[in-house]
Amino acid sequence: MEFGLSSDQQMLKESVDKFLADRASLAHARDYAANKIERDDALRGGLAELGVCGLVIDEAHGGVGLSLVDAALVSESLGYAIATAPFVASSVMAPLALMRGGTDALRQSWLPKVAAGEAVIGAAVSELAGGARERAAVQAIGGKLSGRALFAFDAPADAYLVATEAAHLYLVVAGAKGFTEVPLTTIDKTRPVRELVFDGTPAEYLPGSDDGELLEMVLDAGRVMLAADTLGAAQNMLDQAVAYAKEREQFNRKIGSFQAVKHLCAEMAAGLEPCRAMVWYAAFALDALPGEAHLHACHTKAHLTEVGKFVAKTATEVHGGMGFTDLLGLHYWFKRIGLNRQLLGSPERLREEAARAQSLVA
Amino acid sequence: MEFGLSSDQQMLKESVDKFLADRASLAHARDYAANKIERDDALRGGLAELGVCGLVIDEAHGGVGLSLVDAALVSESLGYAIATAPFVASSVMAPLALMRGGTDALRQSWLPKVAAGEAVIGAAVSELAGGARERAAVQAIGGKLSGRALFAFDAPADAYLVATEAAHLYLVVAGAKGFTEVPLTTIDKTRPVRELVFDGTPAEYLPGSDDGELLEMVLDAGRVMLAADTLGAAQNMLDQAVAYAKEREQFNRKIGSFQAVKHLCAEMAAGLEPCRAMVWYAAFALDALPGEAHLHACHTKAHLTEVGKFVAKTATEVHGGMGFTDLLGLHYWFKRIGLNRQLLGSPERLREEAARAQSLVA
Amino acid sequence: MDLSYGAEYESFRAQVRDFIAKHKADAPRGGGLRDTKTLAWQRMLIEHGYAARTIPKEYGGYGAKPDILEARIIAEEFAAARVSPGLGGQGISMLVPTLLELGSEEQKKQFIAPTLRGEMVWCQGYSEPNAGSDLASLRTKAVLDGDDWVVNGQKIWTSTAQYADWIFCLVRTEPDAPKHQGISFLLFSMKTPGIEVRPLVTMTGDATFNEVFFTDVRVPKQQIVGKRGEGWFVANSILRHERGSLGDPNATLTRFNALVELMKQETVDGRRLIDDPVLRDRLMRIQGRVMALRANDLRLLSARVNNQNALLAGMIVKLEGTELRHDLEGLAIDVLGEIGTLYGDTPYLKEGGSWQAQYMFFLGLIIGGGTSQIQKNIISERGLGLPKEPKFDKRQEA
Amino acid sequence: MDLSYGAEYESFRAQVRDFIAKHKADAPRGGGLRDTKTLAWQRMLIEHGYAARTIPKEYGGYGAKPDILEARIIAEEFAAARVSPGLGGQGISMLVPTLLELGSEEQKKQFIAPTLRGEMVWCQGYSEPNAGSDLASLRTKAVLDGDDWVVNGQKIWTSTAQYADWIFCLVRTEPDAPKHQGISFLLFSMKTPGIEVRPLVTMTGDATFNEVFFTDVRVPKQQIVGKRGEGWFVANSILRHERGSLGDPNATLTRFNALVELMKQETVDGRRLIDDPVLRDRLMRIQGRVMALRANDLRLLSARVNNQNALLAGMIVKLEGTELRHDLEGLAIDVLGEIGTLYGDTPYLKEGGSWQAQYMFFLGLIIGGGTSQIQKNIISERGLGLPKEPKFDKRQEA
Repeated sequence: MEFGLSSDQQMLKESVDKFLADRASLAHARDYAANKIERDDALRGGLAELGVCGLVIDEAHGGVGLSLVDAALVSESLGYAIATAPFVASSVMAPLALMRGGTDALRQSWLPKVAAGEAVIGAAVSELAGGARERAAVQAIGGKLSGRALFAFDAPADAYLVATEAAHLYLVVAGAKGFTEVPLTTIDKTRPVRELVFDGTPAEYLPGSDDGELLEMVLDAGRVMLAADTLGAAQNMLDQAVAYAKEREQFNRKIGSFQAVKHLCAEMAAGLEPCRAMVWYAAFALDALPGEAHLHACHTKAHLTEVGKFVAKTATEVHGGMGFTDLLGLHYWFKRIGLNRQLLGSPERLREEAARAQSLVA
Repeated sequence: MEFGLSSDQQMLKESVDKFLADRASLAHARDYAANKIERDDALRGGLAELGVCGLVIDEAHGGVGLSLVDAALVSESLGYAIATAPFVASSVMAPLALMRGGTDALRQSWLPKVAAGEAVIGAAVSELAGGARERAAVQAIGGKLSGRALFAFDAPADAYLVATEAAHLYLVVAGAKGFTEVPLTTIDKTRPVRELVFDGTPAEYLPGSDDGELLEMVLDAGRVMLAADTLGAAQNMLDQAVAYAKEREQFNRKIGSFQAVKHLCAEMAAGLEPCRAMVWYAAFALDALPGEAHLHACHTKAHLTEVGKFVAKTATEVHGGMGFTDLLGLHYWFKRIGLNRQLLGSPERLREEAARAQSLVA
Repeated sequence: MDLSYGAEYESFRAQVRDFIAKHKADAPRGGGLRDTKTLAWQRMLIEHGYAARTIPKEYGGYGAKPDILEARIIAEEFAAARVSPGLGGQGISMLVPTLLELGSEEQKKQFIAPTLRGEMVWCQGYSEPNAGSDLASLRTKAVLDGDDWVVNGQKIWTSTAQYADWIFCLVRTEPDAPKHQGISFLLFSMKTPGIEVRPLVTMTGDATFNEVFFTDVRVPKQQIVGKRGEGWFVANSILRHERGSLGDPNATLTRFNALVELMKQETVDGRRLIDDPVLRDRLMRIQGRVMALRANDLRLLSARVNNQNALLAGMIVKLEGTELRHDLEGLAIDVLGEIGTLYGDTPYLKEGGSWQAQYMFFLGLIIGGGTSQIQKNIISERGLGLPKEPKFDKRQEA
Repeated sequence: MDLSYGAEYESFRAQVRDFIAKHKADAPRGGGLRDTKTLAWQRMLIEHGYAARTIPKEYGGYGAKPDILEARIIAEEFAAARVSPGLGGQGISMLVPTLLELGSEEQKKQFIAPTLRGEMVWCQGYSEPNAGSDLASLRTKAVLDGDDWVVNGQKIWTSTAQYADWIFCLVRTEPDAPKHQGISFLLFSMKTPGIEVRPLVTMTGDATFNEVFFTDVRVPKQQIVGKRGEGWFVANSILRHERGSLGDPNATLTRFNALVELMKQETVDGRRLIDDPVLRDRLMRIQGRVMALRANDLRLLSARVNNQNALLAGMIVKLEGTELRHDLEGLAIDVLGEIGTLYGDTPYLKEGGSWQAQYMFFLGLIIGGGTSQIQKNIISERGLGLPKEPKFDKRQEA
């Protein structure tokens, strides 16, 4: 019986955290946000060396073959560091889709490159995960895609995993015929998203996505990874708030000695701490408890989203006016949590999905 | 321009408050709760002398002919004092129904008695206001009623205003043929409720209730009165919490000097204070702004219900363990707010009704 | 991650199941603390190691090595079979561990075995009307007079005082010492002259608790645990024990499942409550919180088994767990509408009024055992390392 | 209850409408503070009594008696017609009332008229990086050197500093006095040598605010309002003025109506957002809160008109109003889903990204002008009469 991190997992997390502390500073995120870096090859390269890019990819395809719990730990670290590197789509969702539903040819041509940090695969699945906005939809006719997909993330990418209206998955290569990418600017400048426009675009079908189950699994994995990202980002905001409260003085006292500030910090910790185990469980369920996986993925993303929103606001408040400025950069975490909230399904939608998974919706 | 209490209204409120402070003590409520008093004729008699029982009844029928704003002020006072006297149904809903939709004969036989405190009229309208539970429903066939109505309040009464499935209103006299009353015990021992069972029971039809509008108006008036009752009860709990926080010492300090306690009190006040004006506005709208009345009644009841719940819990917490005991009797107010929450429509239902009133429901 | 208990433990689980299947007819169903059947069942449980499992044999226990998973399996299996897991109460859960740690050999010999067997029932005399969150400011005093302590004062929140044979009680013995250092921990019989027990009715309408009044109660001076003035330290060694259990997410899950059933069965205007999207969303929000605390509980169990640190995860259980349970019960009331307000012996009442009773009781638990405000102080100071509020002397305040 | 303003006021309203209809072509639409059109419009408004209405004529105002309903009518009509109501800013709204109350006759003559006409633009130098909620602990110091104050230090949150001609500024002049008594209120030109203005970017991405640095800035010694050491008192007479306007429920209503329209127009999976019962319930909750604060606002207006006391009703506006507005903007983001995260110049952006901008800006307002925590202190102490926290000296803390 072990529901906690193994020593290998501890080591993995520490090495990733250490790397990110060195290489993914706030200053780095600022440069990235200011478009001084177009695509963060250096950071991704370093992560690839640590095995992060191919974390869940099997060893036969150049990966490390670790579990989704390990992936969740890494995702948490990336959120903590507001890292400007692709992960959720490129290193989890797309590899899972290819490993479980792709062709041998697809796997061999993409997975080793992803694992090596030489290629990035984005995900364009928003319409299936959170509902279609702005009449976006993608159809496949005779193996060619037409239509639009919004909020493809882990962009810019070398290829995109695309979900069609029929819940089938395709892989589209950047630069393919009739394929246009339109950058979308969101609050979160650490992770670019794009609109993809298809006009008779050639695409590779993932035959394992035939029955919709693969899509659900891939979406659920993405949700748990985003939940972990929010966990990390929120933990960082809490840590910053606590550190600030220990330093900052007002009225001749450290503000952390005021009950009001103490209680805000305690409420954040009390909300956030169970989220850690919840993310572990949901990630573990994806690997080992298929009957529970979907329910836990939906609830974990929804719950983390709500707690994350509370922490983002409260940690900002604890910082007073400084929290509202760009000086400390706290808002980078605030906005990362804000984007995570909406990606792959809003909390309301995921709770409804959780109810449906339990046959509670007529 | 005057959106506040006139000096007449101030005087009315003060005289009712003073009377209730003398005659409707907590000890009195305890006796009533322990069934030491079956029907509180003495308290009602005193209120009748003050004009409370006939407050909105026109002078031609022995009443005072005041507005629903005045009635809301009185309802607030009754809630503040957890008074064990009928009011919302007997002195507001039923008189409004009779004045606006009854026959002359009905008005003459009932209104003067109600105004004099000699008769009480309950209301059995829950199925139309909050939805039918336990398959309760009342049908009228050939002027006779059959079926069941739950949660008739201002019981025990000499007559009941009954709403049928068709949204028509009838008056049924206690003791009529085929009419049975079954006491229902709720958390709130200050205001008895009953189930009414009809079996071919003779009843007087209120012809003005033909089109359902009268019922809506009567329900809205009841909702605003219950909101006012919650306002009063919550205000009392806040007052008690503040007084306790000024007296009680822990850790060598008045607990009211701890920021945590101060902020709980401030949050209660901040939530509750705007409710006062909201209740005034909703009551005023019932009299003077028919186009807005329904919307405001629904929202006011829903909003007061939510704020009331918060105050009830928080004021109890400020009292620590004492709040949980029967010693201070704080729970009488807690439970009064609890019953108000569910009567004449839950907050969710009333918000949906508010949306419908604005054509926001497809 | 490995959620299985492993083959060895599963064989232990099979033993427990086997025992239950064979003996469940002997288990009491309800009934008083003193019933012959209850006491016999308790003895049988101890004998087989399903109660008092880790208490040394010499003191009347079973003498097994502490094993968290075995304890969990026993609890799970008795709960699943709905068979009484034996006696609980403050004597067994709080006093016995204290005596084992801090009692004299004589005290261990005298008190532990009869307590375990249910022959000696205890109540706890800690809280006082003026010492709630600030327990250390208690005023009940004991003065040495010859060979006796003479106790005067009042306790409150004393559950089972009306049935108890004995009380373990905090009293102030050194009035001039700083407040935490002037307290002693006494044991005495509830039959001692000068003790009056009055039931304390709460908002639920029940008298689960009592007030206990002491007037010149004489206690032999050796009936003290630890030294004079060490009572605060003795008591705290137990309190640390108590807090974790309030807000247990497994009990909350049971209630959650009952709420789901309720919403499937009950209707309004002929429509099932579960079919209302707004109420369903509230239900699902609660479920997310239950799942988070269940996972947290699993983490705590694992941390204990593997001797890992999960400090914050443990500290937040009471705060989050009691609030969640209160909210859950409140949702049940809300979905029932007016039916949710029914209470006591009345038509249409659902599940004996337990939704209202638990709604109120858990408000009591939010307050009791350290209010949410006190919990937040503890989390922020011990969990997050924020500075304490500066202390005041009362004299400075004026 | 009487919500009408009465015949006399309605005729005043007709005059205002008439003026607007006749002159609206002259009103500036956007444009800078210094535009000829802006300044001409300001002069015309003062001349007709629609700006600087109650300021005495001798100081360049219109000289009318204060009348709350007239003021409200002017505000309502200019807002309804979407016509500029003239210049605002901290000079007109904060400094002018202060000078009228506490300035010397020379100061009134020198500063008020050009400020009203928009010829002299002011910024406010109060907050400092280390003096936020605890404003009185400010450190910017001014030392008398001959006939000048020499100012050194730093201010923050100085809006319009980049445009301002002058600053009104709190500085510490008596370093040895208790902290509230060592502050003075100075006026000086922003063109004085030694002043550096740096834009302060906030989380919204805009630089609405600035930091201002003073290095040996020389200020003639008569440019002080009130006496040396009275600056805290002078500043507080203004701050009381400022707080009420944050969280104005009428502006919130406008945003609410826009949100309803948004939910009617936007769709997900082809279904209108307003048709989602859970989102609709959230919308209606917000509406209930808007209605409560609107009624509260009406009560405050009436209380001012009729000279009645509505202390608490006024104190809670900032706290409740800014939280409500933040929640409202947050709901708009949520109903839009991923579209709600768009920001800046990008496809599919709704209403210029104002939902996100306002969501963040109102988080800033929850913090600014006294955080919610400070507001709660004020409400509990001044509104409810709870005791203040005991004060500490820093020396005692160790």
